[in-house]
Amino acid sequence: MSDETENKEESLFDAPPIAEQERMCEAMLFASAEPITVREMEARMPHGCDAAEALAHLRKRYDGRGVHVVKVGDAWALRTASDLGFLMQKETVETRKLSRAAIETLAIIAYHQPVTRAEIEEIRGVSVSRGTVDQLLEMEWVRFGRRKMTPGRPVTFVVTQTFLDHFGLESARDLPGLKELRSAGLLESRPPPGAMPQSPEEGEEGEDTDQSEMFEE
Amino acid sequence: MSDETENKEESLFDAPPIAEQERMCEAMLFASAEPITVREMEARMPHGCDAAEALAHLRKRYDGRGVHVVKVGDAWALRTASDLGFLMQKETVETRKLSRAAIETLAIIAYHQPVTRAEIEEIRGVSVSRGTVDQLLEMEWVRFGRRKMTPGRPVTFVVTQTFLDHFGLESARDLPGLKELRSAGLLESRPPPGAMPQSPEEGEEGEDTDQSEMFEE
Amino acid sequence: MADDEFDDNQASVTSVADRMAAEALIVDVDGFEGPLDLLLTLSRTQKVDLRKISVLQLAHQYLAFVEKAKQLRIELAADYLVMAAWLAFLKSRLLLPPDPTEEGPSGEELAAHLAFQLERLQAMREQAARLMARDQLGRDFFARGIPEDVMRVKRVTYTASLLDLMQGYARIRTKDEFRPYVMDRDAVFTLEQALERMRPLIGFAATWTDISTYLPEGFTSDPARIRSATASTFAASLELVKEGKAEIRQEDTFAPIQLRRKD
Repeated sequence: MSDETENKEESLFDAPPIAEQERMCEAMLFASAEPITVREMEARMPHGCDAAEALAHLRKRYDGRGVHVVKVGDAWALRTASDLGFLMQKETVETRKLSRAAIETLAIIAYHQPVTRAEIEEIRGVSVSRGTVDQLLEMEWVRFGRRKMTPGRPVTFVVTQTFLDHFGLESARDLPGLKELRSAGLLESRPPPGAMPQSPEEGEEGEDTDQSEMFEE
Repeated sequence: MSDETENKEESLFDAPPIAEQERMCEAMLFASAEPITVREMEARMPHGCDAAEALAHLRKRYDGRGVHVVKVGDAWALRTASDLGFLMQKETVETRKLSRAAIETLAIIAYHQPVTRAEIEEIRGVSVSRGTVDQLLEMEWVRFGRRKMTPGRPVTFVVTQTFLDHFGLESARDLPGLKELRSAGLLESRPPPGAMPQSPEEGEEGEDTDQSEMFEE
Repeated sequence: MADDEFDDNQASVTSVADRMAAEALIVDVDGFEGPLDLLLTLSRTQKVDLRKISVLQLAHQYLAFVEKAKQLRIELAADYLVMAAWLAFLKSRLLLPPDPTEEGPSGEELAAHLAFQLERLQAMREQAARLMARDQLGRDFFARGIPEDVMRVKRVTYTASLLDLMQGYARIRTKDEFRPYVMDRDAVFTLEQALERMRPLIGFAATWTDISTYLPEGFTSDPARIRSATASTFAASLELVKEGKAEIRQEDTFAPIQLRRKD
């Protein structure tokens, strides 16, 4: 510990060596069932620690092991390797069966987010029943996004970190087939021919986050 | 059990290599909700595995790490290293449900910000106790906004970024309006047909964004 | 050919298998998630890429389906019928030579949009299936089984969910909508008050008396108070009539309303 201290004379308490920081991140991730953000980890660690770097080391260390370091949105978690799922029958939790409507609605929210109820209905060609969205909200797989800057300012839905965690996705950009769908134009919201184009309200420019922006960060 | 000893070499499927067995033990110890015995591990692992040996390897691997393989009675478990206990402090927090008065006050601030104490009282129909607002201020869910340009120049309250983070909102405007609450089934009772939503208060012009206007339907 | 199974010409339904497939569709009408879903299912019989689908043929199949459902006296939901009407319109546009004077999108544009909608729905459906086929938390991979959120309580924090917040707000606002003006109570003369006032008075009303004379003191000058007292006095009068204690009459529209004791 002492060898690191020399060159940083200003700080009274230097950050612990990176190997030690790695141990800390490891312990925190092990202790929690939920993903933890880098910010939260650093808030708990001694002053001056770099959790992101420690995590990068840790992730490498767990490469190929029975447990993996995974990124979930802007948080991190430990999860068992999925090829070992067969050992965990005892731990398997019976998840609530989702209806076909709920699954489709979920996929539409994930791929088209932020998306309004009206847009979901337009894509599915049927009205979205109240219970469907409620169920997804209750499971914390979707949440409210920002309002669309279109007439009526409808609320939008986006997927959550819990959703990403559940499906082992690092971010919504990692959804399978996203690029293909986009290049095929299937993620566009195309008004029916002859319909009045729904122009965003004036004076709100810059506030509207459209889908592509959402995935870019 | 008996055939295992007799025809070990004849076995069609050999036990996986010890490194693989180690991975398996690691995953089981990680995911299990309680300590597991060697026997239980072997019962879950492929035929011919030696959990005791795999554990010995695993134990060595975790030597000096942030997490240890420990023996609990005659079972095994993973535990965070005791010198890192200080990192778990943040999780030693008791959370309680906010009182109804506080939730209602908070809701009014969120939906009507910037809003004065008198306005909150008018909407709730009861006086707001000092403790309620203090609590919300202390939680950093609300803060003082700009003074109202009305007689007495009363202070106003607005919600904070901490509030938005907690509720997973990008802005207070993304809160669903009454009509949307109703269609989401969050309102039990329906108003008589033709009932008008309350109109936003007047008096403040200029660049001040009047929150209530967002919720007009 | 599978394409023909919904042909208007019933004779073209050849094999038993085809007929069964057709009937399965009909019987299964409850299983469809709306007209677009039904169209997507019908489109599979064309066995081509959705981009190359014949919308005309599809419209034809859909209309035949609706026709058959009618024959079997299956009630179709309104949106199925709306779609049928739209497809019939589309069909005519596609079949007739375009009228240059006519406004609006061409049949081809409408058809292309429908094909786009079908393709998009199909794509989302495939993605949904791919999503659900992914390794899932709690099924294929697992979180920590013994989270250590341990020990001594250091600090009490208060929390609330978004649902609490929204329901709290809803509670206040609905209450609000039902009881419009609490603070105006002093200008209100309630039905109960009016009844209480009139019960003893009615015994003396042997002759027809204008009900406005029953307005209480202090409710005869301010318009808001007059309005409230008049309404409650009138309601109380009706109540007394209902109880058989009084009779009520009005000579003409907007004429004074009169009350007298019933013996």
